[in-house]
Amino acid sequence: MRAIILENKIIGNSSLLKTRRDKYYKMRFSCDNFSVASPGQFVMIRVNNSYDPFLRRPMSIYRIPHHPTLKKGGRGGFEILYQVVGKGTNIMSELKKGDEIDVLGPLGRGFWIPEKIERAIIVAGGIGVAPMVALTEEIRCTMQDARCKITVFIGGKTKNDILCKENFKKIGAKVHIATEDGSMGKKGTSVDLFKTFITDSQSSIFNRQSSIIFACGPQRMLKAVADIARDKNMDCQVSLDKRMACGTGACLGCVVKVRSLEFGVRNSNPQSAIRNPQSYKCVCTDGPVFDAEEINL
Amino acid sequence: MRAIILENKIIGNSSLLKTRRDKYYKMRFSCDNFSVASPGQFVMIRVNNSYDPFLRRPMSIYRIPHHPTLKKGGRGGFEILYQVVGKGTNIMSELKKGDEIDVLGPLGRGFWIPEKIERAIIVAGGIGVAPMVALTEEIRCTMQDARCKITVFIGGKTKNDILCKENFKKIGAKVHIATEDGSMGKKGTSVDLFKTFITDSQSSIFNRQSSIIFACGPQRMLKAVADIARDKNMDCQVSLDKRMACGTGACLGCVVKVRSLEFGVRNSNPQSAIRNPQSYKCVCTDGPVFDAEEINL
Amino acid sequence: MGKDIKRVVRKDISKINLSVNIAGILMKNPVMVASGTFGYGEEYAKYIDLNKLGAIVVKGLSLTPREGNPPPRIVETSAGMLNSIGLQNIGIDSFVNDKLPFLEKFDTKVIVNFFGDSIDEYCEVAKKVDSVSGIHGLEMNISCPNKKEGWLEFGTNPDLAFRVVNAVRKNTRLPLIVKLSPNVTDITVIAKAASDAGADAISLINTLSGMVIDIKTRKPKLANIIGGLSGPAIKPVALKMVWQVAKTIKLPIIGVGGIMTYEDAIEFMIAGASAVQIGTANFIDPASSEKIIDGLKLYCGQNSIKDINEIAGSIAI
Amino acid sequence: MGKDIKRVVRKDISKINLSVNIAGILMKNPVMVASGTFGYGEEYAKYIDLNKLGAIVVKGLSLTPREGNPPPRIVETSAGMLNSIGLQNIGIDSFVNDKLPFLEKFDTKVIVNFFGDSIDEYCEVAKKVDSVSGIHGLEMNISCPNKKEGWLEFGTNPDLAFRVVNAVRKNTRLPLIVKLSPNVTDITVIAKAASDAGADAISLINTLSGMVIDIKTRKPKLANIIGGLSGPAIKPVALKMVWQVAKTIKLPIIGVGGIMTYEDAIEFMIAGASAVQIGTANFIDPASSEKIIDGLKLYCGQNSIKDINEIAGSIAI
Ligand SMILES: Cc1cc2nc3c(=O)[nH]c(=O)nc-3n(C[C@H](O)[C@H](O)[C@H](O)COP(=O)(O)OP(=O)(O)OC[C@H]3O[C@@H](n4cnc5c(N)ncnc54)[C@H](O)[C@@H]3O)c2cc1C
Ligand SMILES: Cc1cc2nc3c(=O)[nH]c(=O)nc-3n(C[C@H](O)[C@H](O)[C@H](O)COP(=O)(O)OP(=O)(O)OC[C@H]3O[C@@H](n4cnc5c(N)ncnc54)[C@H](O)[C@@H]3O)c2cc1C
Ligand SMILES: Cc1cc2nc3c(=O)[nH]c(=O)nc-3n(C[C@H](O)[C@H](O)[C@H](O)COP(=O)(O)O)c2cc1C
Ligand SMILES: Cc1cc2nc3c(=O)[nH]c(=O)nc-3n(C[C@H](O)[C@H](O)[C@H](O)COP(=O)(O)O)c2cc1C
Ligand code: FES
Ligand code: FES
Repeated sequence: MRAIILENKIIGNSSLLKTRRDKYYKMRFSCDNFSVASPGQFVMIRVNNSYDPFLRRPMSIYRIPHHPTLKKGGRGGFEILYQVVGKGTNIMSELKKGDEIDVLGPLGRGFWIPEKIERAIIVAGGIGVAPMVALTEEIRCTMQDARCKITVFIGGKTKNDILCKENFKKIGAKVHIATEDGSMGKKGTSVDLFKTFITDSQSSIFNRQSSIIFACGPQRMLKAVADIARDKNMDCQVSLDKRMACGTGACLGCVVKVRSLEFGVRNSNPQSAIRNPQSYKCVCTDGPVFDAEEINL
Repeated sequence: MRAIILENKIIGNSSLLKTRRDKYYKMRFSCDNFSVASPGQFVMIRVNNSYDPFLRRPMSIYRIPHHPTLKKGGRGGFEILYQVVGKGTNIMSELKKGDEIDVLGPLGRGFWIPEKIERAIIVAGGIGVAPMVALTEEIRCTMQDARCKITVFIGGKTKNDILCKENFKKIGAKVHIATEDGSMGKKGTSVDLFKTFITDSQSSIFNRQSSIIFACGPQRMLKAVADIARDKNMDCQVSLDKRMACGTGACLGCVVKVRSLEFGVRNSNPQSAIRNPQSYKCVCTDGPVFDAEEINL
Repeated sequence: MGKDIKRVVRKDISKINLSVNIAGILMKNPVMVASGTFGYGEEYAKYIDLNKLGAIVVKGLSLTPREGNPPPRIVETSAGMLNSIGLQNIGIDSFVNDKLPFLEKFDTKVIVNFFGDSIDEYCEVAKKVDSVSGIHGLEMNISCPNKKEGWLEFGTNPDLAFRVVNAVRKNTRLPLIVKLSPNVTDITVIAKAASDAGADAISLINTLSGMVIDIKTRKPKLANIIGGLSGPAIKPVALKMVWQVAKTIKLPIIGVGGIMTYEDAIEFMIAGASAVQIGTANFIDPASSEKIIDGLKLYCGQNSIKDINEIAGSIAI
Repeated sequence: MGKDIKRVVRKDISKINLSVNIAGILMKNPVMVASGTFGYGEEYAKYIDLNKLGAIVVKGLSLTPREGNPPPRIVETSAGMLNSIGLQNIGIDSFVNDKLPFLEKFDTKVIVNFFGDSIDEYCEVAKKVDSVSGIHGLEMNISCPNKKEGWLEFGTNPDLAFRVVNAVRKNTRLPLIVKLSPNVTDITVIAKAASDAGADAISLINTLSGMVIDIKTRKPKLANIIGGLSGPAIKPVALKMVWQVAKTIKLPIIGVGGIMTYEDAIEFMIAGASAVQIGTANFIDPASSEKIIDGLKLYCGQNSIKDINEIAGSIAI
């Protein structure tokens, strides 16, 4: 699918850095037939026509214009948020407004928002915030009546790595921040914040049964969050980040081990539970979002 | 060697074409320590940092600012003229003013201008004009006293493929043009023009002994020109175009067969004759310019 | 390309014969999708009209389901990728019951790629599908180690290759394609063994053995340490092997390895392939195979070729 | 990289030992330039300080000059190139007389890569240089076909490999490196044969066999039809073979194949190489080897490695 770049700009404070590496960018696309996508889904981007880099790069959808009243023949679009970490993202950072690139998507299964949820807890590490803004917007959209409370924990190395703070605030979420060097918010990680929050507030402030945790970030962070969730017997959805080749379930390259059956598949998306009876699931089609109980983190 | 692009623009009429392919571009560089190069020499350009395309692209030096009085620490520079034919040149055509690229050169042995020459005949096909402008300028520079006459024959498919006409005229050369479709000048090739010229004017107009032919273009054209030169017993230098990997004589990839010895090496650059006693010569270091008698076209 | 196509008169193109007959499998064009790169077909049904394909070779199947290797299973390399999927598959029975019905809805040939740990397992799979309707051919992947006889790969030893192909031959009436491993000293020897053993066609190449190391952790980037290299990086190797084998044996050859464009496909056909398989290219562009089919037509039109079969083996040397 | 280097305190870097001893050849660092990609040294003297290199392996030499193959001899491929130079060289005598004096001016090791069409020719070359001062080691290229015994390649047959290496061993006291061809079913078998025959070190890999066709003319793009594939495309294959051989034999291993950056070089060392050779990278950037040497230092500094020899074979599996 051809997508036209409408905007590609540095975000956050990291513009102080000398090299492009580790900078964060926001890229906005206009794209035929791209009007329906759900939070947590992703696209696979072909950064140029060369065979080096060779594979497409998976990128979460950061924002989808919420069902704009598309005129007939009108174009959809979406935004991504990315960090320059290697060859592919470096090339992306050089793209300019008006350039065309090849995008495959939306792909995968995103977050699913259970009915009657009173509180959504969002834990994000680093660039893991990318899919969380769309998720928060979606929760606000669908849960307006329920007055669902949204609490967001963002962690990053330094204050330069804390993204989207304002987006969350605008939506009306309560935002807590932690940085490893203490340059913004608490010194520590988003997991630390989350843990404190859960521990402090467990009996008094909220009802665990009607709460849900959504997490995205490094594998180790996801594991820590999932462990706490299990301990507190709370629902938890995690968005995984695996190397991918096809993004369509064809190559079986992106698999994650399914938790052995005795653990059960509590609250899992029922579809997914039936679809793949094997001991590996594809992150690209069965995920990237999984019930934390479903998989081996 | 890092070179900064000062200009990269379409030249000629080919801008009417829809695709970039087959368009002609001029690229101007600023580059440390690039102040001495001779006509017929070339550079090897690394079009980007990717491994696809992999090899450097050889490009003749089209113009060298003539020994500008460089200030201490000043920068030299040069220009190339190129046709978009494939992957590498296509990427080059997308480069912008201010971009930096990696250039190796000047490389190879260019044309050598014998003393006491009264007439220089230049035959160029297609993009083969590229090194000829610098050559003509050099002849004008070094031969001013001798009032050397310069006659240029340019050929191309259509009028869109006739380049540098004005450059040659400005230098005071007489320019004859041929196109295969007859859209400019005579219908035919530059070889046709050249042949007619030689045949018509052989006894009356000029002295073959004090004339020299310089040719650059497709292999078949060079062979035709060389055959005529041999027939008329005239000196002829040709600039060859071979696939190259290193450009420095290391890989032995760009070789051309040396003519068997009985033909002798008439008027050849003496250096080259000694340097490589084998039956192949490297186009990148022994050439790209050879005495037509030296090699097997 | 769009522009080029227009230069060739449309009605000329429609007259060009693209159909090929590979060992009795009549395909509407010589473009197949390669095993392991197209799932069981449904994964790509949304991106490409399966009816357009010459054939679909499904992910390699074994007698019983296989779990495959632990992740990470893939890593990008220069102009290619390594995979160590480890032949994860749902087993031949699930394929026939759950996946084949979907594929039968399309007007394309279905070829079952399969493998085993022993000659017996190969034969069992072949027997199972011999009379299943909707399966038009078999492709034996002989790059697997023989568990019984010391893990020696079937595909790297001519005797073993002969024995396993011969045994399967006796157990199936379906067209039998044998797919060769490139990790051998002389591929023509293996091709000859397969041919002598009764193969109807040869497909080559499977992936080259390779490895990548993470210099931060000093661990291989694949959990399995070693993986199979595919993509444009291996194209020159595949092309050379196709040419060598085409000179040596009489069977139709299916060229695989790094084909990304129709130009690549034409190279393989000129070298001696009667058909081609598109593998890793599907990941880069799900519409690759369709574009390649269009490109083949274009090439034929521009070169006044009335029948694509004229190209196979037309190398000028 | 420049920036990264600064992060590591300069004086730390200067204490790091980069020198390696490969089969008695004491090199100031493990970075050599590969045969056939660096001419006889003088071709690159203008672009790089030869004194910085661990060793220079010169273009493969034979007893008498060789003309090599007709052109075209090279063609670009995805992330690589094919060459069919055909071992054009000036012959061992001209090398010693005309080229060696230049190389002797530099403080680097000179390794003579050589080959022959017969065991006798290999031995003759070895004998000729055995006592020539200024030559610090020999690298036998055994990827050549044996003219006498039916053009079978020395490097693809363990018996032949053993015989030719053993014969050369008896004719030289110089450190003897044997360079292996990757076009074999099991490289460890050949490596073992070379080791048993008295090799002091093994370098691998030479180029993979490959081919490219021009679809306009239907001719191969190389006059010789087949050529050798080099460059990043083959890196995963080379790395895997280095790892395999390092597990199998005790000799020091020199890794070659697609090394473009210091990260690539480190991968080879982790896999088991004690030194590396930079080949095609020289064409892309004449300063590659120098940059790789700087990068090795950087890596050691950043990872608190005091001696580069600690890295060799440090793979974590
Ligand atoms: C479902 C999903 C969603 C993602 N969403 C985002 C996002 O919104 N923003 C963002 O900045 N990043 C996201 N990532 C990570 C992103 O894909 C990688 O950072 C990116 O591929 C790195 O490419 P590179 O060429 O710059 O790095 P290189 O290191 O040069 O890449 C080499 C290879 O490794 C793969 N790779 C490298 N890092 C990762 C990684 N972390 N995850 C998966 N593959 C990787 C590349 O795709 C490529 O194949 C997501 C990953 C997945 C799987
Ligand atoms: C000494 C010399 C001077 C040259 N000067 C000029 C010049 O001034 N202007 C100009 O437009 N062109 C010039 N050429 C030709 C130019 O190098 C090629 O057009 C260019 O390399 C094509 O690259 P590509 O990636 O666009 O084409 P592709 O076809 O994609 O290139 C594939 C490979 O083939 C090689 N190749 C393709 N065509 C040629 C060719 N004609 N000659 C040599 N190698 C080729 C490329 O370098 C590359 O390695 C010169 C060639 C040589 C040898
Ligand atoms: C992810 C992946 C999985 C594969 N699985 C199989 C398989 O199950 N059976 C098989 O015969 N070949 C398998 N192959 C090999 C391909 O079919 C093909 O032979 C190889 O990738 C070379 O072609 P390519 O470069 O076009 O991909 C697989 C390749 C890839 C990349
Ligand atoms: C143009 C060229 C010429 C070569 N000539 C020789 C040679 O004479 N002897 C030899 O042993 N290897 C030769 N090689 C192989 C290289 O030394 C090296 O083993 C191979 O190219 C793989 O390394 P690379 O990918 O870093 O180039 C040559 C390679 C190239 C590209
Ligand atoms: S990336 Fe191919 S199956 Fe998930
Ligand atoms: S290009 Fe390497 S020797 Fe000429």
